[in-house]
Amino acid sequence: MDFLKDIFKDIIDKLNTALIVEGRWKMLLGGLGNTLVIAFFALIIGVILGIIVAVIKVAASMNKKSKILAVLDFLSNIYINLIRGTPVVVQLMIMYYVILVSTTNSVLVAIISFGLNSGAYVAEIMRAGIQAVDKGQTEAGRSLGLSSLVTMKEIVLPQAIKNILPALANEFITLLKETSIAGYVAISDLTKAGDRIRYSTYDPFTALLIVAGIYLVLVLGLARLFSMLERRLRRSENR
Amino acid sequence: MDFLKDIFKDIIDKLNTALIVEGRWKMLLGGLGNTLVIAFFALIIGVILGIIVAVIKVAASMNKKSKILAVLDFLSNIYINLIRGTPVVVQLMIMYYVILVSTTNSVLVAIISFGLNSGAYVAEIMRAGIQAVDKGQTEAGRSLGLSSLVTMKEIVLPQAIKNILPALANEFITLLKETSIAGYVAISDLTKAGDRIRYSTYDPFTALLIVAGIYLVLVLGLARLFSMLERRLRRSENR
Amino acid sequence: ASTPTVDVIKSRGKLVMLTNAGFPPFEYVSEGAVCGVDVDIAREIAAELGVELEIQDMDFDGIIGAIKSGKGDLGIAGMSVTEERLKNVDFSVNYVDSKLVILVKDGNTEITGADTLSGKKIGVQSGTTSDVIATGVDGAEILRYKTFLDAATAMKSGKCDAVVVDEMTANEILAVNKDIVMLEEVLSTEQYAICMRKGNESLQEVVNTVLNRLLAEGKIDEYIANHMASGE
Amino acid sequence: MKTDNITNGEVLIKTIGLHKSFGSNHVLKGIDEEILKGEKVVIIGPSGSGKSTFLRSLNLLEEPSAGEIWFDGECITDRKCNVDRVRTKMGMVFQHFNLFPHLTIRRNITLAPVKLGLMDEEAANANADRLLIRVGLLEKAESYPGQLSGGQKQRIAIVRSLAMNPKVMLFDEPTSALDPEMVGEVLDVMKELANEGMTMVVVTHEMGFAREVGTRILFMDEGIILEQNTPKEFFANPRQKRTIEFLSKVL
Amino acid sequence: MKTDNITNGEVLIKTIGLHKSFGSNHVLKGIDEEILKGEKVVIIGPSGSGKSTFLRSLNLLEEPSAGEIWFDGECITDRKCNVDRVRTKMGMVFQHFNLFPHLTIRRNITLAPVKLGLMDEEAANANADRLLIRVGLLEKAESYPGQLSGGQKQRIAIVRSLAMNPKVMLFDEPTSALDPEMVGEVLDVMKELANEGMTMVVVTHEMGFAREVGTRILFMDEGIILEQNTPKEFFANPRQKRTIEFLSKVL
Ligand SMILES: Nc1ncnc2c1ncn2[C@@H]1O[C@H](COP(=O)(O)OP(=O)(O)OP(=O)(O)O)[C@@H](O)[C@H]1O
Ligand SMILES: Nc1ncnc2c1ncn2[C@@H]1O[C@H](COP(=O)(O)OP(=O)(O)OP(=O)(O)O)[C@@H](O)[C@H]1O
Ligand SMILES: [Mg+2]
Ligand SMILES: [Mg+2]
Repeated sequence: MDFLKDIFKDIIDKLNTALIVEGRWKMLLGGLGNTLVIAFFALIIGVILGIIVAVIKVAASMNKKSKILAVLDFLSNIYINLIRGTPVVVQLMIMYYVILVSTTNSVLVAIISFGLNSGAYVAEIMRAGIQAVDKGQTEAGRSLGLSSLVTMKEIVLPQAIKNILPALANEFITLLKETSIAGYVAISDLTKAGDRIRYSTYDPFTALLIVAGIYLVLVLGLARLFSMLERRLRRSENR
Repeated sequence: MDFLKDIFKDIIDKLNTALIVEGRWKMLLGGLGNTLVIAFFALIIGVILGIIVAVIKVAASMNKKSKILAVLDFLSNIYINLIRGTPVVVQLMIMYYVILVSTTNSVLVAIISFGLNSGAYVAEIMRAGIQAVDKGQTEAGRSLGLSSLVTMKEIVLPQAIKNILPALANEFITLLKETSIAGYVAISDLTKAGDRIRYSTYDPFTALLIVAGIYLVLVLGLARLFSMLERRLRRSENR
Repeated sequence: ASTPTVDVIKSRGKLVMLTNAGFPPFEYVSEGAVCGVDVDIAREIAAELGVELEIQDMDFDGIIGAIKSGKGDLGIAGMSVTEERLKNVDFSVNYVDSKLVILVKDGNTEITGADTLSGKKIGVQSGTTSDVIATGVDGAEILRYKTFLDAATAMKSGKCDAVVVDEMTANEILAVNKDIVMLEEVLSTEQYAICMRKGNESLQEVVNTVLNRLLAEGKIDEYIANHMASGE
Repeated sequence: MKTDNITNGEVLIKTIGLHKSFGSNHVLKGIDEEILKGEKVVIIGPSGSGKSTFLRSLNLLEEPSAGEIWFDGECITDRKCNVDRVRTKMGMVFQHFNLFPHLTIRRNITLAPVKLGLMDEEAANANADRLLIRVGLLEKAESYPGQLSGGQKQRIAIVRSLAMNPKVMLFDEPTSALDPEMVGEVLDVMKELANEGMTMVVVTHEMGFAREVGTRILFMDEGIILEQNTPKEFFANPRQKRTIEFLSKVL
Repeated sequence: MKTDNITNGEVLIKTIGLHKSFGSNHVLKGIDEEILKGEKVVIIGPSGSGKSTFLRSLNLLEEPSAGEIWFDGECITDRKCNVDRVRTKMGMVFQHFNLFPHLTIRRNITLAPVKLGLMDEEAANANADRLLIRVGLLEKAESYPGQLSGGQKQRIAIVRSLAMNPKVMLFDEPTSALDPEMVGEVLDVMKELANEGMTMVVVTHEMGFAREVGTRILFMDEGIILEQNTPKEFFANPRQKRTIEFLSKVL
């Protein structure tokens, strides 16, 4: 019993040092806020960019004669390859030290960098979503005399977007975890806050486990929330 | 013309400083070596772990009565959730400062950490691969009197593994990029080598672009190689 | 980015300080905020300019790059003046004298001084003068951490054999880690100064004025004493 | 009644030297064919012989590799021809219905007329109601395709095409994806349509329908029209060896 | 010939109060049925009536929710019964063939006998050759399933089951996934099998086959066997309203 009491006291002590002393929990809270802000706005940029790129790519593959589409498709490919071909941490540093060199708002740099990164992945998700819509849908639309643009907008995209909602939810969770490297460039995100607690307590165990725990609750909680929403959406579809 | 010459000279100068002076290219080479070693061995750990976990999960879902399988399935779920619920950089730090605290070989720590991380993702890939094999295959096997184990081994797994080879190739590429955060725990990988060039030349532009270029060539080269191999494999299947 | 001259800073209303908050007593985190000797100095400079102080906490090895590109006005991070750095940024007058020392685990009999480091694993903070000095040790393996505190933590569990670090930070580490000892030998002596973008003379003048005043008033020693005390 | 419809004699569709290749796969090998107004042409033939490809070429869902297609006096394979406009006059019914799952039945029917500006919302709705009544599915107007049986879906697909007032209806195995008990209800709608004088081109395996409704049978084999005749003659006296072989298998 | 096979009178399969639910969907609602050695039982009925579920219950691919199944004098729904052993004696042929795509035809046939230790590799190969000759596909022995036509695949699937020397063969719509021209070749193999005296239970929409080969027709509707009779009687004098309705649609 005494043995257990000791362990218990030790844990309380460590938690107290890591969280309460010097109001360290405030750092965590601030870091968490930055993490969420970056992931959320990056997702928005990513989705907008992703849909644009996906539509360009699908349009270009259907209409091989248009020169403008060919050029846009070429640029899209460069963008996708650059993003998917390099680690996100390298992208972040390039954005911070080279491209957005005169921007002093680091959080903004992170949002743009992660948003650009996400866009390339969302584009592929969206493209797969468009291509997963049965070819018969396009054929039915076209054989009714609808143009390819109207068919895309009225028939294909609505089905594609509904199909990829789960993948987008997943992308948000991925982003949330990926922003953990924002500390590389002067951003006080959740991971960085954990680092600071680690530095000032010399107790990596407690600090790291608290941070991991917060991410875990966040990620699993969001995953559950999203899958609940998805189920409700599917049920309300009444078909 | 002089203008162009100046730019050209400037570029040569910068490259010279970043690569040749003080034999800095050797750092990059060493870093690249570590990056490849970590990604490669992590993939091996990940694939082995992933297949084991996937088979446990599929077996448990088919045989709901076995207690042992239920326990193994429960443990598998904890493992998968812990890994997927936390950022890889946090996992790496926990592995370095907490779990494998007495291991002095940092590269080994990274291999184990990234391998454990990869295992959770490979498990999901593998599980999807198993489930993508038509249920009729299992039914045909079982209705011939084969046990579920023999059916899995002789009929389902061979088809599943062949199907997920492209996904495994992709996982290797993902790992390659993900190891770019190994510098967090004092490992001299490719990104860290770039960092050292960056802060010893005070020229972020050149250093970062060289590193990004190396990753790009590596990733796109491997992607092309893998898709070539895949095509050849498919053709040699003569069916 | 345009050079952050005094006029620019004044019109913007804030002074951006770049630092790495893992270097007590000069900069560390307390009560959720970055504080330390360097922060106190920066406050004085900001007061002199009549602007607010904003602190950005980043990896030490990125500070000079960020100053060069205008991400911040002043790099105040217990930064030693070296010839390499002088080629890329301007420095203020020196405000602290420092020494590089060696930390080892209590009971380590193999490492007794600089000449015994060969073939050992040396932990340093990435991009510091410790990094430069350790890299010069023949046959040693250098582990470059994000902060000295990471290096010390790693040494405690045996991941490296020695840590090369500034003396005052070493003392802070010793204060909370009973199983670490400092060797007597001094590897080098250096001076800390504040870095800023090249050619930013107006800012350099203000910084120097403040530093000289603080030095004359003995304020800097006072700051150091304060923060050493609070570290315990 | 049948004879009424074909005595018209006016050519509605005409193909001249129609070829189609997919890569190195030469699927249509020169088809010269005329389809008159009011005809009910039934196309049969073994799997892979090019029946679907021929049908889909007629409304340019497949772009011919060579040859010309004329529709209603216009060369629709001409570059300058507006394909979208031509297609509004050619209804197409697919084996797998291809209803739009995210839209109600009503919207499935009215989408094209409204988006193309042929009718306003109100007129399109009235027209949809009229057609739905005709196939006995008015009460499904606000349902989604997922709530219908296969036979109901296919009847809606026919209605969707009819809503455009087409001059010809193309059917590609309209009953092959249906459970046997639902085949009848779809064939009934098609028969009614035939009796009303609609020009129809039907790819099907339903020999009963071919015999009863068709005015002409085309037998396709390996990318050409190997043999054609009136249903009566065709089934009684097939001339080609391949035709006889095929009929012996399916009858 | 037919009569030869059914005068035997020995019960091979017997179901007692067989029920099956999928969640809240009550699919089989109490089926009591005896199948004698040598019988060729043909099961027909509307889509969703439970034909497949009944057939799949017989070899326990679906676990019954209630009731008993006896096979060859053994209660196979008993917990202690070794299902794998029982299944070796019941061949099953699926609508979609379910050949193993990664194995050669020969290996498809020999895998189970060899893995189960019923024959050595050599004997299994000889047996496979004999069966392949019988269905005229010996030259495909080293091919992969992907290189075969649908009709060929289904014939191989039958051979694969026969290689186990089963006492009964279960067929679930064996020709529904085939192009019409390939239906014949599969039915021919099944007829031959029937003539040799094999006990067969066949779910099919092929009324011709039912009439010609079946010794008894079961009509399933909504989870029960609504009506049964000899083919002659069944098609000539259906008694139930539902049966008449169904037959009017499919004949
Ligand atoms: N989009 C396509 N790309 C490549 N090949 C195609 C395409 N569509 C059809 N083919 C090929 O063209 C040939 C004829 O196909 P088609 O669908 O016209 O035959 P069919 O007579 O309609 O057969 P079925 O009765 O099976 O529908 C086949 O060999 C087919 O593989
Ligand atoms: N694995 C399953 N899970 C849930 N429901 C099922 C499953 N298999 C069949 N059902 C349901 O059981 C009912 C009967 O299905 P079954 O396949 O036995 O019908 P069937 O008579 O064979 O029809 P068909 O002619 O279409 O093959 C259907 O309502 C079907 O949806
Ligand atoms: Mg076709
Ligand atoms: Mg069935």
